[in-house]
Amino acid sequence: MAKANNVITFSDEQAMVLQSARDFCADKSPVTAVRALLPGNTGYSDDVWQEMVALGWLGIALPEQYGGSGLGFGSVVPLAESMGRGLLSTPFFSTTLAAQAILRAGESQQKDTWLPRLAEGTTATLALLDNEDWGAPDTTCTATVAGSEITLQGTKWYVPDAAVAQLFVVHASLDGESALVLVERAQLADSALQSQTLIDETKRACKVDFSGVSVSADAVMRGPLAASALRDIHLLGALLVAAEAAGSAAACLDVVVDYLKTRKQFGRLIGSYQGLKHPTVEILTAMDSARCHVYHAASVIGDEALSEDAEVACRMSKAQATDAITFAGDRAIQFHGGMGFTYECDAQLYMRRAQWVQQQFGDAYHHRKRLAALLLD
Amino acid sequence: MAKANNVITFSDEQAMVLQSARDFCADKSPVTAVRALLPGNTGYSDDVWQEMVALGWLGIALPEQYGGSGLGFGSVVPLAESMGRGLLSTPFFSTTLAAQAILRAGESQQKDTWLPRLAEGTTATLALLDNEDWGAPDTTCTATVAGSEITLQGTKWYVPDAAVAQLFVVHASLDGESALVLVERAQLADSALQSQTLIDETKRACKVDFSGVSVSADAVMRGPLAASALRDIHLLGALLVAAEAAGSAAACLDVVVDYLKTRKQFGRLIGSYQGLKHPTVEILTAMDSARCHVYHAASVIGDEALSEDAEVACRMSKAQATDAITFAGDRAIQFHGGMGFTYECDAQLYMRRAQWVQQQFGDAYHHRKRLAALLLD
Amino acid sequence: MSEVSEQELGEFRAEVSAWMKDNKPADPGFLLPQTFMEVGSEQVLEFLREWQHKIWSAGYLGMAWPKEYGGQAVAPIYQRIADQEMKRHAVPICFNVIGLSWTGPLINDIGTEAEKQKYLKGILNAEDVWCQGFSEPDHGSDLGNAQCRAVRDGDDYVVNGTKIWTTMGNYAKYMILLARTSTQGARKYDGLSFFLAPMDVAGIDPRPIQKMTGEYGFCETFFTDARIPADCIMGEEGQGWRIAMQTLQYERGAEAGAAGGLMVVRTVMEDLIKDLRGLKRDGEPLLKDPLVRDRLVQLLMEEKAISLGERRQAHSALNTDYPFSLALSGKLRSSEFAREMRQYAVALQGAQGSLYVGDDDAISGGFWQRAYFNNFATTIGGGTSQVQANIIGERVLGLPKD
Amino acid sequence: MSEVSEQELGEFRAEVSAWMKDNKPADPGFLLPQTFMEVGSEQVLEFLREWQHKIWSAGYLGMAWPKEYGGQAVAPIYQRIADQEMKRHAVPICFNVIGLSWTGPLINDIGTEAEKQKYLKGILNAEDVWCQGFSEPDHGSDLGNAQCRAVRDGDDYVVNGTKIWTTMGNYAKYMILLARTSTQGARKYDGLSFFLAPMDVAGIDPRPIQKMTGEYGFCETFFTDARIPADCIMGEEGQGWRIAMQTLQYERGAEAGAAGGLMVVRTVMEDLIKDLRGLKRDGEPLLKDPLVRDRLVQLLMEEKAISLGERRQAHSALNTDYPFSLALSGKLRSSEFAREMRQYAVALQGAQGSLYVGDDDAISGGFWQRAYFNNFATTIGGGTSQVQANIIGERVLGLPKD
Repeated sequence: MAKANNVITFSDEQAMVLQSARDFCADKSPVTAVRALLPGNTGYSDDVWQEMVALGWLGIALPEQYGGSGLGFGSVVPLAESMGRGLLSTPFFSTTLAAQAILRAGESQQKDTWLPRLAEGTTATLALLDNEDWGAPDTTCTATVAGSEITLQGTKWYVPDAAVAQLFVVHASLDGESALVLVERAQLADSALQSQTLIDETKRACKVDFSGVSVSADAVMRGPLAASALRDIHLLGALLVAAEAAGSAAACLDVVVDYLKTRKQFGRLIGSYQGLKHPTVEILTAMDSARCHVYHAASVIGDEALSEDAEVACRMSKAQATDAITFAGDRAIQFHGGMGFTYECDAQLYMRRAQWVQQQFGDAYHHRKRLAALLLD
Repeated sequence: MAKANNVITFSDEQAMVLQSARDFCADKSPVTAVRALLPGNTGYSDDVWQEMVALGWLGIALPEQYGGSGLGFGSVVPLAESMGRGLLSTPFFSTTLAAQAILRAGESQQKDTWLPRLAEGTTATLALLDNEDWGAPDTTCTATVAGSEITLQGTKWYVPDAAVAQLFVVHASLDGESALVLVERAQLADSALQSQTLIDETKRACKVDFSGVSVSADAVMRGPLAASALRDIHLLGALLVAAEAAGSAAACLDVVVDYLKTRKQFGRLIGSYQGLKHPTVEILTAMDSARCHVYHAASVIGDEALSEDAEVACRMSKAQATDAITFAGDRAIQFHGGMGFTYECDAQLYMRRAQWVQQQFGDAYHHRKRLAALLLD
Repeated sequence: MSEVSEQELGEFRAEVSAWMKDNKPADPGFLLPQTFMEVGSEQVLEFLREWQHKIWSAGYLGMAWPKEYGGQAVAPIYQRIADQEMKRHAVPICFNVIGLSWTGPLINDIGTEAEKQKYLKGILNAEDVWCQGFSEPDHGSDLGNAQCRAVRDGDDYVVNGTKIWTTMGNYAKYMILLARTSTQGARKYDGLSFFLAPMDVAGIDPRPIQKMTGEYGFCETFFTDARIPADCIMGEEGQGWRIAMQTLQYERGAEAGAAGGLMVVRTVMEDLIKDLRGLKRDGEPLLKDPLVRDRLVQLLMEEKAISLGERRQAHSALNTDYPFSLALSGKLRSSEFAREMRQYAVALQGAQGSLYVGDDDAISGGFWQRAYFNNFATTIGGGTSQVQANIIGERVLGLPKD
Repeated sequence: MSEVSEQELGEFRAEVSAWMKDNKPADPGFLLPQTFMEVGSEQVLEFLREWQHKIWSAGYLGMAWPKEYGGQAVAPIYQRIADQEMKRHAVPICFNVIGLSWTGPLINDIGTEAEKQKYLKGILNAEDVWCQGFSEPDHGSDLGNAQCRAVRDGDDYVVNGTKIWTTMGNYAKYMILLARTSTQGARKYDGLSFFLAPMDVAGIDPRPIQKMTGEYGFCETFFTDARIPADCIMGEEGQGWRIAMQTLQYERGAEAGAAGGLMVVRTVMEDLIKDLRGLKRDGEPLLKDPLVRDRLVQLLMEEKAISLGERRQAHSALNTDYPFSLALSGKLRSSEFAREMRQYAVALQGAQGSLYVGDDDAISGGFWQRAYFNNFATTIGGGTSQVQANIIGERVLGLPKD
């Protein structure tokens, strides 16, 4: 049994970050802007991206020596929540997580080379999955040493923002152990990237074939640090998705509430019916729970390898946020009646977001299964 | 995958049995009569029992050669549903199941000896459990052969109606295989029976210590027939509890509906609130499902060893009926508000029935686990 | 019609089965619709038109309808067998549903000889696509309150207003239209009339609505001084409500007068389980996971309970408490079951569940994702699940009205 | 009061902890109540009276109250620490809750000197049991509509009417009574007055109500021409509603003015998991079963979320969307969580779950069975969960009223 270490700490500095992030996302990502980006190739506005870089958000979790502001990873959480609220998708999450991988697993030279560039807005991403299974015990992607070169073999699926990433952090098996290999975009043929059609139209991903790509030895991170970083990245990724989802669930709730307050049927505002009112309260409480877990997780994560408490917090965040948004998205469609069934109605944006959220970094059950081992054994 | 063999057959004869059972239970077991029996030792009226015997109900599933009416076990189901509806508890289920055990596992001599007596109202019961686990892979109760005698060792828990049973069919391990041993009440010291306090106050059970009881070899049923009968008894028991529970759930629904139609709060009949109306509809549909499964099971059970279709049907019946009545009982208390919290309110009778039902012959999950093996592998 | 022997029926079933096996179309390379509400492109329309024509030509559609209007005048049981075989062979749907299941039987029942001659055969052979103009944007669940106006002017009615959820409105040749010919009358229902309206007159503008799936299928149809010939009215002025209600009764299949044909692609647990068989969770087969198994069993139980409910309705002795319970709860239960099942079907796919229709790697082409999204048409359309629960609470259980 | 150092507090905590360890009563051989609403026998009452007296004598109850009335006039943080240690050591409850948490703080705040002298110490040392007379049989959730009449007659008020859910009414020396002294007035609230009423006058008949658990604890209290001295009124005639509402504010612990003490036996997942550890399912440890594990984790998550909600309320920046959401949903969430958890606790016990309080083999003496049943007091009392959901929907989300 984990001890009930139920802290939520939130500094004035974090409150300022949160407020400015909310304002920024509300300003830059109204739903009209979100919809305008849906058909595009990259799915985001480079102008907005550059503004985010200028605000220092890409370095917020990086130490000052790498051009970051050293506020710690917990400070990314309010950003993620705000982006989720505004359905603002950019390579922020991919790049932030790739930077964490390098920060946690890299040699000094790797960190010196890459972290300042990532803090300045060079885009990066993680290539983790070989198939649909987030719980797969190992990777089928291999890295083979030949002289001073290391050659990759294998295809990664669902690589987020791959089409615009300048750097790929690739999980591969090297001599039977997990390694993280740094591959630059220039090392990949255009044909190596195959765009995928995602259920959440604000998101982008590719299948990427790394077969035959060779890198020098200093592009590899391996050993216990890499294994530990790989575990942490999965947890931090789950937390960011959870924070983003909590924001999206809150926005979805607003959309539902607005409709229930204005739509009449049979002569009454439909929000007065308990059949709609009570489930809407359930959306609220599920979303509240998700945010509680997320803020708690943000409070117990440090720069070092994640503690067991932090692992519990990240997993609970993802499990709860998944349940909250899948319920919210589903009810949002239903409660909009015929309108909810149209592409024009914003409910579908959250519904699709929900379907995407639940699959990222493992679904709710994936995390609960691991929580059981942490809490019951 | 089981084929979708979704039959429900129901003969005119069965319809007559159902109607007369409903009338009988409504007449003999109004809630005042139920409550009057709660504090008693046996929990039932011997007069009513004798009337049931006179109606031939104890022989309804027994072949005519044993004094039964040969209608088959399926015809017990409408009786069980009616008894559940009236919360009419008697040793009917125990005796009926004990008779099935002998019918399915017994030698001719055992059947000739016992079945006519059971059809005439001699009470009997099954002693199955050694502990709380309905899924236990074997029994710790042993039967040891010494000369022409067989001696039992072990205590059985939760033996229904044990205080009044004249015959016990005891599941014991004999030479490493399952056997059913017939023990008469006279062979037990009074001190061997220890009354248990059940959550459903209409029910009665004892812990029974069979240690040291010796019976002659002709009181033992063993071999493949006994093993098959033991399996069938567990399934038939589950089905009877399910049928009884479906009836209790229907009665519980009536109690809820009556209250929602007459109680006012804040100037409105409370049944007009969707917050109560919609869950009450869920009670209805859950109860309807349970009854559908139960009637289907009654339609596919024969006198021979149960088919896989019959096994699926019995397990679905118990799983569904458990869910229906636990939900109905819980909501019945809640929807009665303060009144529901009193012993005087009938809601508690169903609530307690629900808690008892879910544990008999394995809970819902116990059966779903076994259904998975039947349906998915 | 005389009694049909079991043997004849068995032979007929074998014949249909063989035909379906031989004639089931090859995968056209695009995802076919699960219901007629998803016919959103010319390509799909033409494919399905050809298929329906083929089935009709083979004699497996409208079998119980009179011969002179394209039918075969045989007992409805034949059509039911043909429908079962279409389902079993998982062939494409017969898409002209408003014609086959609603308009056709209505005209057969109460239409004039002229109407029968004019419309019935075109419904069966798929030449004339029909759409429905009942719902309006501002009062979706409140049909009696329809506001679309039809004002008599010489030999025409001049129609102004808007209808919504007009499936295939943009492809249809005719519409069954419920419009208000009078604002007088004691009850709002009394001013409604029913038209068999041509869609090719000036002033009718069906605009396709994009669905949440990204696809098309429905229209919002605008009427601006559209002149519908007066002889397109069915029955008399003011009988519209009664005729509309009658129309809604035919859906239940050939026994109720519908032409038959497969209306909905089957979406059953058996197929879902097949689709999941290759997937893994934690490196092990997904179908070996205890939680997944438990949930699938719960869904199988509910699927079976719904199916058993239909059988149980045949025994009145088993339905004495709440005699209309099973009949009135069927729509709520089957649509909500489908929602849960389809939602879970997506959830179970792991990362593959984040792919969508159009991605080559999506399981069954994204069938389950689209099935989940489209299922809201059934939990919303024809009275939302919330309204259905009210109906059951009030009409079956006798609870007080809202 | 001056600032208290962390060190002082730490030392105090160690001291209380040691005292609780040394003085925690041995198992009395009967099941102790989980809340004061379950004090249903003299035996239990006397046991708890002695225990509360002992805690007070040791200086761990009413610590923030003035010294002259039995308190110690220290900072409320001391009491909070004492309460935490009582919980941690799982000692019996301080049963005189209506006195400790409601009446006492009320008298401290707005009582006269005479009232303070007369009542406060007896509340703390458990000599004077208090009960509450607010609810009435016919309008449980609608307090402002109270109909129990109190008519001035000389030096008395003559009281007629019925109160219900008067916990320990049959053992109480005093009742806080909300009664109607006037049927005039613009609002129904304006005719209510608040009394500190003696229970030993003629015409007051508290009849124990048997609960669904089979136990006692509540009464229905009948007033028949009961003469309550006029000086028992609190404040002025007509101020009853305001004072009753003020009374309901104190429950939240020592910081809000309550005397403190453990009010409820802790019923937490950690204890449940301990109780389940010996059980088996299919011959294997129950806690190794994947479904059981998954559900327990869900409950642990919800338990933690509720607890985290209290922490989150301290950061206003984290509560900007719906500022009152966490505060107003607390009762609904914790009571419904407890219901689910306790119901599951019984379900998990296998055949043992069919045993009940009084059976030696029942797990923890039937603790979870009784806990589940008694939990309905929290999902019904103080506004049912359905009413709570309305309050949240309307006051937090701004949805229209019913």
